[in-house]
Amino acid sequence: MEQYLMRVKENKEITDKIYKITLKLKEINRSLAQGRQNKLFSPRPGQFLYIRVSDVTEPLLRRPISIYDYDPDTTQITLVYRVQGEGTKRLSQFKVDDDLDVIGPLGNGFPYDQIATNAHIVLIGGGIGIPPLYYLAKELVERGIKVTTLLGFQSKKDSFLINEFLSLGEVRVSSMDGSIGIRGTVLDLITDRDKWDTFYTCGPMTMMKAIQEKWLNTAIDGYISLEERMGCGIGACYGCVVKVDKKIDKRGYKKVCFDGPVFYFREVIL
Amino acid sequence: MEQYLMRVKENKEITDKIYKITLKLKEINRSLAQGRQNKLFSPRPGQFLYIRVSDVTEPLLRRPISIYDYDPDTTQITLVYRVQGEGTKRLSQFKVDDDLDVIGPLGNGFPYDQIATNAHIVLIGGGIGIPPLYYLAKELVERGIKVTTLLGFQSKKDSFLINEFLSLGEVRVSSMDGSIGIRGTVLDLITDRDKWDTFYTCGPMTMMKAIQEKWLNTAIDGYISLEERMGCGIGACYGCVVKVDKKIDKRGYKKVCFDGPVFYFREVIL
Amino acid sequence: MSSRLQVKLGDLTLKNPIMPASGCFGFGREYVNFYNLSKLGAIVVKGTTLEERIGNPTPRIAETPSGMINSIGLQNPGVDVVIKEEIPWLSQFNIPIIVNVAGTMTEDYVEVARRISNVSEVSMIELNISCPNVKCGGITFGTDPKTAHELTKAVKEVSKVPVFVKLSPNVTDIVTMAEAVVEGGADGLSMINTLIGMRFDLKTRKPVLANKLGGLSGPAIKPIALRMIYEVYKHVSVPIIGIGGITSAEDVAEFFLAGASAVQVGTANFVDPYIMPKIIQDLERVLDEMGVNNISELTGEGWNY
Amino acid sequence: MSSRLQVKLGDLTLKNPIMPASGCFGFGREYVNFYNLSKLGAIVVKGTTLEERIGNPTPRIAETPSGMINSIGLQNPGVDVVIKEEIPWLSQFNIPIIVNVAGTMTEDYVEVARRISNVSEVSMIELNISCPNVKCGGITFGTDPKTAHELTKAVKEVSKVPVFVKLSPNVTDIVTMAEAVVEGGADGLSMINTLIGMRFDLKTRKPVLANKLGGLSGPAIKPIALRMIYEVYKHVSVPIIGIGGITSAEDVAEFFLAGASAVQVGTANFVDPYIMPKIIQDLERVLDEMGVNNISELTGEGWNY
Ligand SMILES: Cc1cc2nc3c(=O)[nH]c(=O)nc-3n(C[C@H](O)[C@H](O)[C@H](O)COP(=O)(O)OP(=O)(O)OC[C@H]3O[C@@H](n4cnc5c(N)ncnc54)[C@H](O)[C@@H]3O)c2cc1C
Ligand SMILES: Cc1cc2nc3c(=O)[nH]c(=O)nc-3n(C[C@H](O)[C@H](O)[C@H](O)COP(=O)(O)OP(=O)(O)OC[C@H]3O[C@@H](n4cnc5c(N)ncnc54)[C@H](O)[C@@H]3O)c2cc1C
Ligand SMILES: Cc1cc2nc3c(=O)[nH]c(=O)nc-3n(C[C@H](O)[C@H](O)[C@H](O)COP(=O)(O)O)c2cc1C
Ligand SMILES: Cc1cc2nc3c(=O)[nH]c(=O)nc-3n(C[C@H](O)[C@H](O)[C@H](O)COP(=O)(O)O)c2cc1C
Ligand code: FES
Ligand code: FES
Repeated sequence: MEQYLMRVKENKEITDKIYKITLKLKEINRSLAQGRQNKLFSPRPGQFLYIRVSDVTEPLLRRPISIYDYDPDTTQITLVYRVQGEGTKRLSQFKVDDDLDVIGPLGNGFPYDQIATNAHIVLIGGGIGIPPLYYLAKELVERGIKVTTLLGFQSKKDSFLINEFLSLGEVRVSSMDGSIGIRGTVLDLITDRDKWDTFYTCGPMTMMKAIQEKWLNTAIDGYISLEERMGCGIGACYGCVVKVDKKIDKRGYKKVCFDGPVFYFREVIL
Repeated sequence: MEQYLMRVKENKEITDKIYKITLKLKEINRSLAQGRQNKLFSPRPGQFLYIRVSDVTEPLLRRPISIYDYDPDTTQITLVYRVQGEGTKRLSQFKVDDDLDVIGPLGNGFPYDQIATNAHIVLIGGGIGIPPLYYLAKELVERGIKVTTLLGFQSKKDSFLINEFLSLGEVRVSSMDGSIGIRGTVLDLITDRDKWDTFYTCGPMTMMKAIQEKWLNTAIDGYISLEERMGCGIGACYGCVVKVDKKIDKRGYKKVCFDGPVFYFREVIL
Repeated sequence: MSSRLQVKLGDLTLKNPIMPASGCFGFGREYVNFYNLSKLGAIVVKGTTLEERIGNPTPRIAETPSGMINSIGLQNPGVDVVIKEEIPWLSQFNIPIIVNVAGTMTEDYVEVARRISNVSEVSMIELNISCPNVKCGGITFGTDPKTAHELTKAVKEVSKVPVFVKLSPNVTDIVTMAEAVVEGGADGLSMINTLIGMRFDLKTRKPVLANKLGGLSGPAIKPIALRMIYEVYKHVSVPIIGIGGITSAEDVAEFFLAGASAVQVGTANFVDPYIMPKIIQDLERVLDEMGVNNISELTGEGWNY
Repeated sequence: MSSRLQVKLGDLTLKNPIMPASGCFGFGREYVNFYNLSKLGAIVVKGTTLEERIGNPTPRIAETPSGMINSIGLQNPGVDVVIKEEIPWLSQFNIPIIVNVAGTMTEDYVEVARRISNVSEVSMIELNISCPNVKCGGITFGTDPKTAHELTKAVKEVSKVPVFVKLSPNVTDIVTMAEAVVEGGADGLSMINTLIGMRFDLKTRKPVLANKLGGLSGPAIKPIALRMIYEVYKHVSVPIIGIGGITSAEDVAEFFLAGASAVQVGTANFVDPYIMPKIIQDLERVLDEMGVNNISELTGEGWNY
């Protein structure tokens, strides 16, 4: 974790209100990190950047955005985000060659080191929860692990990243209005024949709740990536806690920004 | 007075911290001025624009900047401003083809319709008070009126616009450290042989006070352009008042934004 | 405008809930250069005192993060000039005229109220008991429930029109203040006036404002205004006019959820002279997005969950 | 750092006047990733209670114009864990450790103070009597001068270290509050804690915070903090730690002019994790520009004109 200046290489709308921004590591914030080693920038899938979108006090807080892709050779990092309110609107206004002040990479990321190479993994993404799964899928496939991806959208016009996931394995798509894929939610994409070892999911709370419930009393393992409103983004303010099973953590809560955003799916109380 | 969007045509530093910005009238704020005539944009020397430098609430208030020049043929308006604090810093960051939200032209402007064509006028400008005098000088010279300009700076490196005024008549320059022109204030540029009919001045309060005092009990006429911290900029909030001689205005105050910024020099209590 | 925006403040019906905050719109004359004031739900004029006031020395204004402080000091031409010159001019717009009444002693408040409420074009009095910018003769109308109660009662006795009391946020217990003036007969509340703040100039080392202290307004105070309205709403049954940092139709909806039945827009007029007609226009969209028929359905809804 | 930044808080000497505001810096562990905490003038830890607190439900944070509201609810591991795990770790930085003490009743405040002030590494107690985010057992320490006075007295009786009382700005009369705790024996004041505010979510129509109300912090409250410090400075002779929306060395100078002898930086840490070392660095320049030798010369200077 460090504060970096990143140079904007590209920032464009890829579908209605969804933007893709590519950043190149420019420099560590050195003025005050003097004498310290230039920390290696090596983000893991599931981690996020905490981005300053304004150089004045409004909007005041940084915005957390997950890492969509990272290329260590070029030190280029790509994020995919939806314009939601003022903060993401301002992010969308950054132009090529502008500099962005980011803290990161933050959070724990998806655990996947222990996944056997013959395992079959399912990634389940809903809407703007989809992007972080891409970097994970790439890393898994690189290790020769088989990946199936379930993507849920509101409708065809909101769909994005389908081709990117298709290049990595099987993809199933659903939409609420049936304009793309089958009509329904991502849960309707799961059949009785599916035999997955581990799932990773990120998306709307209702979706993740349903998945947790569905698989709670089965043998499957899985991880859930959560969102919560943040203050500090690094674990200092206790702003972003999530309830966890007291049997697992005696305090009964963990911090999304620091202990998460990825949690073992049996651990969190959604 | 209207709210306009203006397109930035140029915005560059002409000397240390002093910027020149050229704006082209793009459109009247029409969305809500529907059905009303497109008001003629015809600024007079001494008027100012009230500029929004941020599209968020910080900094909140607009910034008043005087009109340096105006070309009715191209509807291009030029301002010269010094980067002082956050607001003018943001103004300096606007790039060519950005749009600026301005209200204007505001204020009364310098009165000069009554000036006889054989009159001899002196313009006295100090530091960042100099720019509005240029548009006035141009208008006077166009009418065949003779203009002498006295310009005061801190030092050579802070000097600007000297050549522009030189093309319009006699120019005398002073600086506090003597690095350009004579050492001293603009007052030291005035000699006993000078016979002027009317003066116009804009600059630091101390300078204008000294001028007022010097000529109060003489036959000369003159006008002073004042600055005051503004809220509304249009006369509604009573934020920017200046004390005036009760013999001239029974209320004992006038508004810089609306009744000014230019005042008859015997009228105001500085 | 469709009737979706229509609201009621007691017996007074407004075609929409948007009006200027006192002191931020003069007597309306300047904003006529931008739009027709008849678009507004009502007009609220500058704080009016018995005699003319010349106000405080300058600087009277300083900026703060997402806000500003002012120490105008109630500069106004006095009630008789307002009655003679301003009210007749304003009446052309055919919208309710609300006069913000200020003073230093009960007697002058009462006298202004008597004179102004006799003017047939005046629909309502807004009693400004906060006056952070003028020396209030030692009497703390704005922060003491008892004196606020008595002042309200005295004004109500002479007023021919409804009296809304404008509360100061500079108090420990806003609910007690609200209850006190409602018991005194207030027909409604205007909330909130400015918070007391200040800034220093590093060059002069002095307070920026000549008056030293000033009233903090603008978006910065919005969360405080919302909280106070929310708290008071549960304890009184009179309508509340919400005020404090409103800059958008979304803000207006928030104030309604907190408990407002109408709102005033102050500082935002300085940033965008068209802000009020823009908000009126945008409100329809916000109501659509929220699935609401009439805006007044939102009043106090924030309590229902 | 040169001694130009050295300040005194009673008998305690700080090498510079910059420290974190309680609750905005955890126990410092996270910020060690960015810089060496020994650069700071002091460290102030999260509000510590007798027992562990799990805090309020989420959302606990919402944004407001140039500010934020929080309802963390004093989540902390309890005084014994703080003594066992956090203080020893913090002592490595060789800077004064100030423990923010919170509670619900006099008894638990006193007990926390007793335990914590017995720890030799602790230099000072900051008594948090404001707690807008937790139910305070019906006792309004933060807004009632009498109970605040008594609480201060009770804590002073057991404390082996100086006690600074952190005042709540949610009061009508901050001077009376300040005088009450100083009479109770407070060695200094920390001003200000958060203002109470709220936001609503237009989609759910509910307050954004699960706790409904939250504490407003950040630049938005700066003018209010400055005003309160300025007012109190003239009435007390104990040192004041200034808090509220500080984001720059210029802000620090303003707080000194108002009457502060040191400052705390809260919310700004979230925006820029390096903000405190940056401010320490910038202060030298600001002092040069102001022509001041030692920063403490500025304390209360705003009154001298
Ligand atoms: C760990 C993490 C990873 C995320 N990754 C992505 C991503 O890859 N792509 C993407 O588009 N979005 C992502 N989000 C959501 C994104 O942070 C919000 O959409 C964004 O902060 C909204 O800011 P805004 O100003 O545009 O919206 P506003 O609604 O105006 O925001 C107002 C306030 O609420 C907060 N807020 C609003 N929505 C959320 C949310 N869902 N989670 C947390 N805080 C919120 C904002 O940070 C801000 O403080 C992520 C959130 C988290 C916590
Ligand atoms: C009628 C008028 C015409 C002006 N014309 C010019 C011009 O042509 N060129 C130019 O460089 N400057 C001009 N100024 C001054 C210019 O408005 C200020 O320098 C500018 O507002 C400073 O803003 P800031 O945010 O950079 O500085 P800050 O010091 O950060 O401003 C803080 C606040 O103080 C106000 N303020 C600061 N200085 C002044 C000032 N001198 N007058 C009024 N308000 C002030 C700002 O508007 C803002 O609200 C003019 C001022 C007035 C009133
Ligand atoms: C310049 C200025 C002058 C004001 N004058 C008055 C006044 O005369 N009477 C009054 O009751 N309130 C006055 N106020 C307070 C406003 O009416 C309003 O309560 C406050 O500004 C908060 O709203 P806002 O944040 O939308 O500005 C004034 C505010 C400003 C900024
Ligand atoms: C997330 C958060 C948690 C806080 N927790 C505490 C606390 O435990 N004890 C306390 O006295 N103040 C607490 N505060 C208040 C701050 O210490 C400080 O008084 C306030 O935030 C104003 O300063 P700022 O504007 O610099 O943030 C907290 C503030 C925030 C934002
Ligand atoms: S955002 Fe501060 S602890 Fe997570
Ligand atoms: S700035 Fe409002 S009256 Fe001049």
